[in-house]
Amino acid sequence: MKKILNEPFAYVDEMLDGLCAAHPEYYRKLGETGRAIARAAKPTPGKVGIVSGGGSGHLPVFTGYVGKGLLDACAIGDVFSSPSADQMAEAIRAADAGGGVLLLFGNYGGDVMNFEMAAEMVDMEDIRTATVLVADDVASAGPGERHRRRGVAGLVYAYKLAGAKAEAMASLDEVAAVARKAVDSCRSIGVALTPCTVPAAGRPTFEIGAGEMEFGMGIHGEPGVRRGPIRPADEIAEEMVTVLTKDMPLQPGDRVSVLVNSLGATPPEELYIVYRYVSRRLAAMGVSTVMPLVGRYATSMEMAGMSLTICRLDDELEALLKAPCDCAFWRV
Amino acid sequence: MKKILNEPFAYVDEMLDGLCAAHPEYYRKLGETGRAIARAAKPTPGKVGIVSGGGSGHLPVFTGYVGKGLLDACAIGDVFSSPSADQMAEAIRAADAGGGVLLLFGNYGGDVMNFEMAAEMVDMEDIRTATVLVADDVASAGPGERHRRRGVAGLVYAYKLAGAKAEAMASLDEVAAVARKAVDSCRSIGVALTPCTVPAAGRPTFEIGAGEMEFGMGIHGEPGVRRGPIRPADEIAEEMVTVLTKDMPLQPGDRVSVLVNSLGATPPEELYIVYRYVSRRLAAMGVSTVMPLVGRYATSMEMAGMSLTICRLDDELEALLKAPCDCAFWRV
Amino acid sequence: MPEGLTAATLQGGLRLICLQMEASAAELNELDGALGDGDLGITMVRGCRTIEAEIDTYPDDVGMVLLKCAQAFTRTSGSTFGTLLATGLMSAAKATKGRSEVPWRELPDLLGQALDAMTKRGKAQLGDKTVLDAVEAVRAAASQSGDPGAMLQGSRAGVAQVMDRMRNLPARQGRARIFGDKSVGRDDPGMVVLQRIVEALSG
Amino acid sequence: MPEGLTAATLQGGLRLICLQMEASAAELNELDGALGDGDLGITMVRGCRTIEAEIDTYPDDVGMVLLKCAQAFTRTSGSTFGTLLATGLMSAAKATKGRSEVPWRELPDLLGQALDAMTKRGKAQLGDKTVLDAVEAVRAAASQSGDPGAMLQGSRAGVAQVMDRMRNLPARQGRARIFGDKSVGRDDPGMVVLQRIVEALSG
Ligand SMILES: Nc1ncnc2c1ncn2[C@@H]1O[C@H](COP(=O)(O)OP(=O)(O)O)[C@@H](O)[C@H]1O
Ligand SMILES: Nc1ncnc2c1ncn2[C@@H]1O[C@H](COP(=O)(O)OP(=O)(O)O)[C@@H](O)[C@H]1O
Ligand SMILES: [Mg+2]
Ligand SMILES: [Mg+2]
Ligand SMILES: [Mg+2]
Ligand SMILES: [Mg+2]
Repeated sequence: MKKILNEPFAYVDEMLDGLCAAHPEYYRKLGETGRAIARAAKPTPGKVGIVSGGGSGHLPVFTGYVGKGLLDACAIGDVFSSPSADQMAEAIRAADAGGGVLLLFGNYGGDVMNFEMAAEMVDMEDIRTATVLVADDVASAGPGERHRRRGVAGLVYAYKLAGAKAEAMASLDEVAAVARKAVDSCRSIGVALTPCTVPAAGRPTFEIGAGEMEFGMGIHGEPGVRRGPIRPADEIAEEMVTVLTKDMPLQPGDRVSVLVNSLGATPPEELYIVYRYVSRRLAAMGVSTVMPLVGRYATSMEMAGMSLTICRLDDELEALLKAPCDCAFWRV
Repeated sequence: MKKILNEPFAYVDEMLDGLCAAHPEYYRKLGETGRAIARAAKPTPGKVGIVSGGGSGHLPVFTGYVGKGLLDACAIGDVFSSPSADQMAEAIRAADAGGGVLLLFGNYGGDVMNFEMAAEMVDMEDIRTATVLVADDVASAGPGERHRRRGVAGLVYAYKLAGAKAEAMASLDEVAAVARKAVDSCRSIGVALTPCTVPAAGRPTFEIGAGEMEFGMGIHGEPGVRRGPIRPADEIAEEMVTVLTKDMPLQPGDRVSVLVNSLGATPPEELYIVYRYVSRRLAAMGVSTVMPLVGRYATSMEMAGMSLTICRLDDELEALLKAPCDCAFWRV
Repeated sequence: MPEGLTAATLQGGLRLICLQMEASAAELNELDGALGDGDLGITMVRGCRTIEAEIDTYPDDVGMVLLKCAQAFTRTSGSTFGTLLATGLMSAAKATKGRSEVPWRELPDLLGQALDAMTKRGKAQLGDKTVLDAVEAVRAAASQSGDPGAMLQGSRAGVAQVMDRMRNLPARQGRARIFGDKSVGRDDPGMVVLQRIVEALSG
Repeated sequence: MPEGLTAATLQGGLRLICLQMEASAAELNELDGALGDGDLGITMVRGCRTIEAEIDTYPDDVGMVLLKCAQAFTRTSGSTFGTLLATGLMSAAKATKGRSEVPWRELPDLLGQALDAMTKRGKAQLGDKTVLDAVEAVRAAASQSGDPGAMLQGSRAGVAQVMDRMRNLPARQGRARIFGDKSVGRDDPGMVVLQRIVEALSG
């Protein structure tokens, strides 16, 4: 994997410098650590803040989604490493406008620990927080252990839906309830074709044969459910839909949004080929697709592969999904 | 290069099926060939139409940019191959709303020939056309032979600026004049780190060593100006700015927009590292940067590498750049 | 035997060419694959199949038949060769529109006009090692005689000659130009198409 | 010699630990690199350097010194080990806040509370082959005697023992779990940190 960078250890800080320089209308770097980013605009008094965070290397996740109708602030770690509890606390303080702050992030050990610690820190400063973990990757644990699943592209729906709810001046409990509903309604599964390289490590996250793919692999190279020869797009899509709808059965008449997401190198052309199959397949099940998302929404730098997320909608979630949002990477 | 696809020969048609299925609010497939895409909305009577086209494999270029404030219709060829003159003529007919049609596309032999032929075809049907070629790649010919240069990411500015002018109900001559001014104001240079694979060919477009990059290489693998070891991001950025501003000198007080564009696999993290340097470098020259674009605007599937485009602005171009536009890949 | 090219003769020739292109497709793809995108055989087969599918409905008008042939290529191909071929055919179609027979002696002029149109379209020159050089060889041979058999014999020799002469030059046009010196020692694929067409017609 | 742990004794110990971590950084990075992201040495060095930079300004309050140490890690690291260490230190800080001396016999309880906090934070269990098992070994050794020297001797032996016992088990927590069987036969890097700390303190 070839990269355009300077000093590997400066990767994240230089990236954030560039991000904030390119989009000062969206992003504001917070003083102390330089690893917390808030919306450029001051928070609306009383609005519930939404904070996320995690390791770098997943743009637009996490930082990119700071913006109206989405996140209020974000803590950013090194590539694939949790930010520190202090950085999270700083993001939480920036997001607090008196209405409390929802901590909404992916279910990874380090992030969970640090957000817990950060919540304790700001609790002493009388900032109320609620925590919702995104755990949508069906490959990472069985249906009986959903709380152990990793968070992947489902983050995008969680941000969007909770973000829209917060923008409507709902209370912390209400925003957290929508976030929980979003998490309960999302299922994701990925397929990896090539690894990526963490700049500071300088070697690929895993090895895989030239003609192979790994079904269910995690975005940091966590082992998946099966490795085998690369199969045709339609077969991959079919297996993905089957796995997701087995975990979350859909009935005729159901409405869903789907996210066909590239892990990085896989181009949109291929995503559209997959979307074509998925949308027909869902239609054949009597399920209608609303506001599909196709593109690079949650990535692992230059990793090749894609993921499919199905988000089941009810009237409330559909309205929240279609509500406006605005960041440098996504506008509705 | 690993790909998620079905039959390689179905790549483009399946991609277009998916694109139109995912975004029916933006894209409408025209009947006869299935290789011409128009805006979903009927054209405004009297508005000048803008048509582009070229080979597939460059999303969002070309088809993705069909949308309000951008293109009206597009003809799409096989991967890296010109569409046929008939397909172009079909796109031109769809874009015509009585005000004439601007043919705005990159300077590649096949596309030029076929658009010429298409223009002759629709001329017999009394559709007035004007042609502006985008030729922004400084690596592809010297300053004395600008008309021989290839068109690369500068297409994006040409679409945006001419598209905004057309939306303001300007005449064909006026829209063509803005397009020409856009082309005259844009310079691009790219660096390639890895090749990509044309699905039907099944082999990489070129070979390159594990630690090498090629400065000035074209988006289809056309030879560049120099091959050598991969250098730090800042040095690459420095050389790019130097080459571009040598070709189009900038004065203190000048305003530009810049596009830091990924060729596909190169992630936005790296683009922001480069943007960080470019924006500082221009600021040090007394040049101010307006509405920078950082992302995947003109790609070559899974190719790794990036390009830098500088677009010099005057009051008119700046206003047109900031005018609204809306397609599935870009909204202003 | 008629004094010139009739729509019927033309259709007979087209059938022979179509057969030949099916047979030569793999060879042409391979030649073009070495120096380009490998679609030259596909381009020819797609155009020819469209012609074959419609040929029975072609009118008794040389110009209209040529126009239909041109359209068979503009509809099915955006590749350089298809577009140039269509350009040449279109030029000849305009000059012969409404005529059911075209005297053989007009052939060199028709070819010359087609060559001009193709040159204008492709912005290449004679000597650039493209199909243009082969077309010029056919035109030159055709101007040596008023008899179609002799024209074809001369064309065969003329095309072979110009190919020999150019083989060791580098390509200067199209995708092959990118390969630069790799093209030295190789025949230009577009010239090979013309060679196969002449061969097919001369039986 | 005082009857317990004073802020001054603690500072002396911290200086020894900081020195040791500089010396062990490469070893720790390498151990963590084989089964994780290779940042364990970096985590320790960053935290320790922050401590060293501030240590002269630390107040005469055991709890406050421990809190400062905890903050040195929450500020500089988001890695598991840094966060767990901070969690343990924070727990001890709360229990000793405002005191300039803490009797040695309270140490086992403080370590037990720290262990509880770390267990709750990391959701791992004793026996999972993590730093927790080493902390437990230190706690057990400290409860065998009221004398700091004997405590350290016991800890050295106890940590070595538990490491021997766990070496051939697979990792069950953190990134190392992903490597599964590759972790069999290898010491847990987090336990090695505790081993180096005990060694540094026992001189
Ligand atoms: N500019 C040009 N003018 C005339 N002939 C050309 C030109 N470029 C290419 N050719 C001819 O076309 C042939 C290649 O045709 P084709 O495979 O259709 O090109 P491509 O697939 O690259 O568009 C070449 O062998 C050459 O004879
Ligand atoms: N859940 C856990 N509970 C307790 N200790 C853990 C846990 N996960 C990892 N550890 C310890 O942390 C060490 C790794 O720390 P560190 O390198 O900071 O992790 P990472 O970089 O993966 O976040 C392991 O060797 C182990 O001792
Ligand atoms: Mg070709
Ligand atoms: Mg071609
Ligand atoms: Mg580590
Ligand atoms: Mg770490």
